[in-house]
Amino acid sequence: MRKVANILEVNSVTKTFGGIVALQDVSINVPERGVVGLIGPNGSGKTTLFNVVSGFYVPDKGEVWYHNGGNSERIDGLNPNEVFAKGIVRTFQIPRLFKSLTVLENLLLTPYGQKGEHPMKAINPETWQEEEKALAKKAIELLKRFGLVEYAHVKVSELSGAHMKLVETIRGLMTPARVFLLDEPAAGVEATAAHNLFRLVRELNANGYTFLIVEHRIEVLMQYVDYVYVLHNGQLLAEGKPDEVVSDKRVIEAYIGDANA
Amino acid sequence: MTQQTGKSMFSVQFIAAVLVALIAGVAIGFAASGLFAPPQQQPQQPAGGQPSVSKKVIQIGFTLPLTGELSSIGKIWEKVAQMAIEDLNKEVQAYGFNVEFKAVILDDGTSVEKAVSNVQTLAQQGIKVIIGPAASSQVKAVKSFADSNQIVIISPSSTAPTLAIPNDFIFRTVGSDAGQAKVLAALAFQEGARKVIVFHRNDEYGNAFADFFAKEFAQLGGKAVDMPYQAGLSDYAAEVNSLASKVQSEKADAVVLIAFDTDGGNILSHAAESNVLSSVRWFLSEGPHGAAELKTPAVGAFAAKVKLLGTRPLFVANPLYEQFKQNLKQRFGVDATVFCDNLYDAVMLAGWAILRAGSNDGNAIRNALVEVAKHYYGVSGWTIFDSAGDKANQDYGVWAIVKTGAGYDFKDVGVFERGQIVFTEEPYP
Amino acid sequence: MLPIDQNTILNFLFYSFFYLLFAVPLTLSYRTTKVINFAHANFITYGAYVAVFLNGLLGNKSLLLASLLAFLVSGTLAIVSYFFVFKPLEKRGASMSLIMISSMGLWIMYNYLLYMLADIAHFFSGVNFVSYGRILYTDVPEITIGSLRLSSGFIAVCATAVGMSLFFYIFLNKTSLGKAMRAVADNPVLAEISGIQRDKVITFTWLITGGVVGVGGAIWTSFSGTVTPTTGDAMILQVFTIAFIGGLVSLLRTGIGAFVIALIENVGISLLNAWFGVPTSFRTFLTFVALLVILIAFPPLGAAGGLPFRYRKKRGGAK
Amino acid sequence: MIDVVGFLISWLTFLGIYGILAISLNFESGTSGVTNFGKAFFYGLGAYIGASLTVYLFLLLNNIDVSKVSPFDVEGIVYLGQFATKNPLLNIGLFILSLLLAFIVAGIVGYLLSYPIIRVGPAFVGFTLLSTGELFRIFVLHYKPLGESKGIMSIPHPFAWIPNPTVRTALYLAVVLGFLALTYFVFNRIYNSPLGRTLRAVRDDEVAALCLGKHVPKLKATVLFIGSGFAGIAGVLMAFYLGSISPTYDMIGPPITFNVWAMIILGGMGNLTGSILGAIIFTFLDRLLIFVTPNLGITVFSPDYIRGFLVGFLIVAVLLFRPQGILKEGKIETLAWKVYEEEVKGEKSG
Repeated sequence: MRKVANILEVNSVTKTFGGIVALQDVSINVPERGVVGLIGPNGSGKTTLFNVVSGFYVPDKGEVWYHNGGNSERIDGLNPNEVFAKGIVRTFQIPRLFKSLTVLENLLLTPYGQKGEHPMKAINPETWQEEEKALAKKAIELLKRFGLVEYAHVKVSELSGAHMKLVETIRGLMTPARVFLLDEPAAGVEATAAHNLFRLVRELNANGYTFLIVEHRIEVLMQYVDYVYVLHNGQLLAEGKPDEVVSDKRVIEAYIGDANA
Repeated sequence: MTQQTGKSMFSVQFIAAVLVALIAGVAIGFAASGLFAPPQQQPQQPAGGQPSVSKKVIQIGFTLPLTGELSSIGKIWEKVAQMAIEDLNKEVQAYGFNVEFKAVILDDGTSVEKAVSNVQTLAQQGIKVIIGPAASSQVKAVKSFADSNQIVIISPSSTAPTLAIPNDFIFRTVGSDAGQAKVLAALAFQEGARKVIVFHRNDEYGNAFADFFAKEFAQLGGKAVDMPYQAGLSDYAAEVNSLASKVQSEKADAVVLIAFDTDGGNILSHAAESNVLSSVRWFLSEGPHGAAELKTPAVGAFAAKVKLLGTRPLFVANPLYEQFKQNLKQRFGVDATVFCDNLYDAVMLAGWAILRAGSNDGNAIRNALVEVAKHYYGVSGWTIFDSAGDKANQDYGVWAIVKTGAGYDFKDVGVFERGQIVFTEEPYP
Repeated sequence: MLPIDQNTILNFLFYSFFYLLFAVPLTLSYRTTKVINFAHANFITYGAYVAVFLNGLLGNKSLLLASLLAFLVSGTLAIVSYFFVFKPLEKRGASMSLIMISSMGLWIMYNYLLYMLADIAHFFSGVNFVSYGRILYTDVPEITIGSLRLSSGFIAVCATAVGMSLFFYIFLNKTSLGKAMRAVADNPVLAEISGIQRDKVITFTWLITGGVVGVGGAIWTSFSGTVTPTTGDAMILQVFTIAFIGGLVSLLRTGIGAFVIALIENVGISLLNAWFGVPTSFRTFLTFVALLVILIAFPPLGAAGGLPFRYRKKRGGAK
Repeated sequence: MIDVVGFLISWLTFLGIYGILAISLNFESGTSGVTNFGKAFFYGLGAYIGASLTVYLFLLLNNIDVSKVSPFDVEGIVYLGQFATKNPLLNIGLFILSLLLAFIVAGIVGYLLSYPIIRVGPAFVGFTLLSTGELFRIFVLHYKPLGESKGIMSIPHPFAWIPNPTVRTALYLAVVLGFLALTYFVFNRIYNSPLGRTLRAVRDDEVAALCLGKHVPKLKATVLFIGSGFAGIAGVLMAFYLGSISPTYDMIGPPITFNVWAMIILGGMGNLTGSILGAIIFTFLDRLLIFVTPNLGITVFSPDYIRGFLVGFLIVAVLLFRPQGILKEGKIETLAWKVYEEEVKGEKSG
């Protein structure tokens, strides 16, 4: 029995796309303040599961529960913006930052329900100046902490791949959200930058953030996660501690089978 | 392939050069135009007072539909305007006036906004009399500017009844459609039609004309079925088809077509191919008169088959009009279409009104125009205006399409006198 | 009795073939070049006016010659527009809407240029070109099957439309250039990598687009009662409507769209007129209603983007 | 000589009205990414609401029974003409009422129309709105209580009671420029606010914005509400200026939308000052050439064709010269900049 309460629970979720079964009765649990990995060969359904949790797809069967302190609520079927409002931030495999905005503006954009976003208030700056000032301070704090402050006024389109991933991850910190869904943070980034990112994840985890990470580069992921789920052809193949899973025959077979199939 | 940046560098310089040339050209033109429009107020009489060699140039503004839906009429009007200005200058100088009129012709693309900016900019060049615009919707849009800045507007073709407003600055040298609808109704009834389909453009001209016709035809005891069609399309085959099925379902014995020239010609050339529509009489308003498509063999034969007759504003047996038609054909190679005579007279009236007023004040020119029109018998007959500034008495003739040596042509075959049609000749034996 | 007679069907087919000739190349041009081109209206008008000038100035009666020249003139017009305007803009990173507005500038320029040409032709020949009657061609046969009289115009447009469809089918599926064109349309980046000279393919696309539409314009002069410099403009909204039904992506769906709109405009309006007394002047009204219904009922989410999922009202997700 | 004052008044009035349309369209399509090809629809809708309301009320308040005397027939028009100068307060009151109602109704219609275009791509959003505009225009063309094809005439000018035309048009110009300034002020404020930032994010990547908690459909609806409201105001201003409205293709149809699009693209998408610059270029050149082309003395073709040709050429030339439009999209000036200065600079120099 797990002693730590779960913050995110996926119960026997099934999802089909016109006949193709993407997910078949998959259940995973993410403990509070845990760092959980989700791996599997291509087409195993890990991205689909990710999109179900973040509100992109509605599962055909099964539920997704979010236990946030006392109250727990079902979040499957909510739209992505409502899932975000509950306090679950997601990132993308290819970072989707807002090209025409600067790094600072991308950070300032993230907080939910700002006063200045209401049309009537937007016209009168007095109503949202204070909030903007506070957010700006917090954003600059974050940029300083991660050494990005001199990029504050650089257009995001001019950043390097690694910097983009960093910005996309830390902009989540601008919100009170406690749960992060990272979609292949190490993709397309060389080893040292990948390790930096994962060290950042551990550091944030120490401050009480929970992570569910989909990753293809297992060798990097395994050093940083507490628990791993393995998906194969839309079904849960195995789960357990990183070292157990790595040595599990079925997992090796799935990956090798996949390699020379 | 030239080196990439070279190419774009070249095109930037090329475009920049063109732009500079454009702006320079405009600036020079602007300055040059200053010369062309010499100040109206100070005539160039040399101080000595002897008759100067250089004449006083007075500009008359024209805003014509040289593009857009009415461009086929507009192009012919442009030539009529040039001829009218030449004739006016000859006439005026013959009377010893040391004055030369000059036409400033602008294209308003049959659009409301362009007509307004044309009239405004012409007025701001000191021009006090403007001929045109053609469409009623355009005249309405320029009316408030014209009334408040005292610019005399003379439209040769706007026949909308909603513009018959007393003492304003809008004058129209063509009778309102109420009169012509009466004549068309009398023609149709006299030719034996009892139940007609009124197939008309769905704009102000078409709707107003159709309403008048329906009222008049009902008074005579006939029945008119209203059928509007969408104007401004590139082709009307589908509309003609609906007309054919309507004629069948209503068992009508005639079709009354109220159209301009391009859509009229299009409709008739499709109607010629339908045997349903070739078995009923056809009566037309003045719009299609003069359209080249009606002189093609196909439509000519169709006209003979259905004994096609049309009405149009005309002072029958008006020698001046015959002379005018020859002049236009001989000097500009163009056949006079509908409204050409009204435009010609509008230019004449404008010239004489300016001379009679003797000043550049809009109000004075307006009053002079009313007086001049009282005694002027021109190419379009008597030009006297009624209280609302429209042509007071307008006679109407009946035209047909007859086979001549060189194919088919338009011919005036009758006149409307004392309430009924009198044929001067039998068009379809 | 159904108010549909032989003529209605004939008109329906006429319009279907013409819309096919005008709309399918528009979809092809957008699909490959990603340019919403308003100068497409000029390709139609210039094609028609090649036939008009040939007939008016030289008394030409052969539709074949007129169509050939129309193909060359409108094709060149398309290539010139690409080479001098669309290509430089594309290369310097102009957005889709910016290139669309540049095509609007070209549309205005070509319109006034045509009016000038018509004036100059009139100056030398005395023939009025601003509104020109129907041209009777002698080199296309007229077939009468039983009571049905198929005019030469009908034969020409039917043959050309069918020919074009076959040509596109074979060309796009069988020839290497055709496949390259589809590759550039479906995945420009991949096409670039696999060595397809995008520039050559795009130039060829514009030649075909302008050419086919120009031929359509030339044949139009045998069908329409009057041809004016605004003939193309009056049709361009209909042609875009049809291309949109095809999702600006699939030539097949555009073809179907052509028949659907022609059906609504001919048969639909006469039915509504006969049964509900809807005035025929509501014809274009119907076309736009058809477009709206199609766009809302099953929105083409293909090349043109948009939110990838149906925005859901909140289901009772919360407890 | 050339009446420069008159030229400026009439040109600037058109510039003001087109400027309002350009700024609001630039905000909708430039900043927020809602490609709106139906701008003329809301412009025409506003014009018709203001004009028809005023014409009916004007006759009623002058105790003329509207069921007998329709404001669209000659007698009604003549009455409207006679009463125009009698009661200044009535004229101005109806003018203000028209502006308010036009803003609200056009705005609401814009808000509702945002629903069908949520799931459709930019090119389709444009044509859906364009088709709706054409449906409205063709409907009004057939609708008797709105004057059918006759349109609405002799709309009482708010300052009709001022006899001197120059003063009257100058005062009306002041009103129009006032609204232009208001439009610029409102959109500039929104542009430089968190809402502006969020809208630019929605334009850049709808899906990403959605995942960051932005309610994209509601934002787009708000954008269309504000943009269409101001288009309605521009419609009322034009209706009262011309004194008449006709449901013709060129008056409230697609040509108006295409002109405004040319202006914002010329001026620079996403830049409000650019929109005004685009409007200036577009309206000024056309009027300036009126002084030039008729006097060119060309006889082989109508000289005025050159004016039209040059307008088209200008659009292409400027775009080739500046493929991003003349002015670039500015940065969002909120207080964050000051905080950045204090925090980072302060630290460096401190």
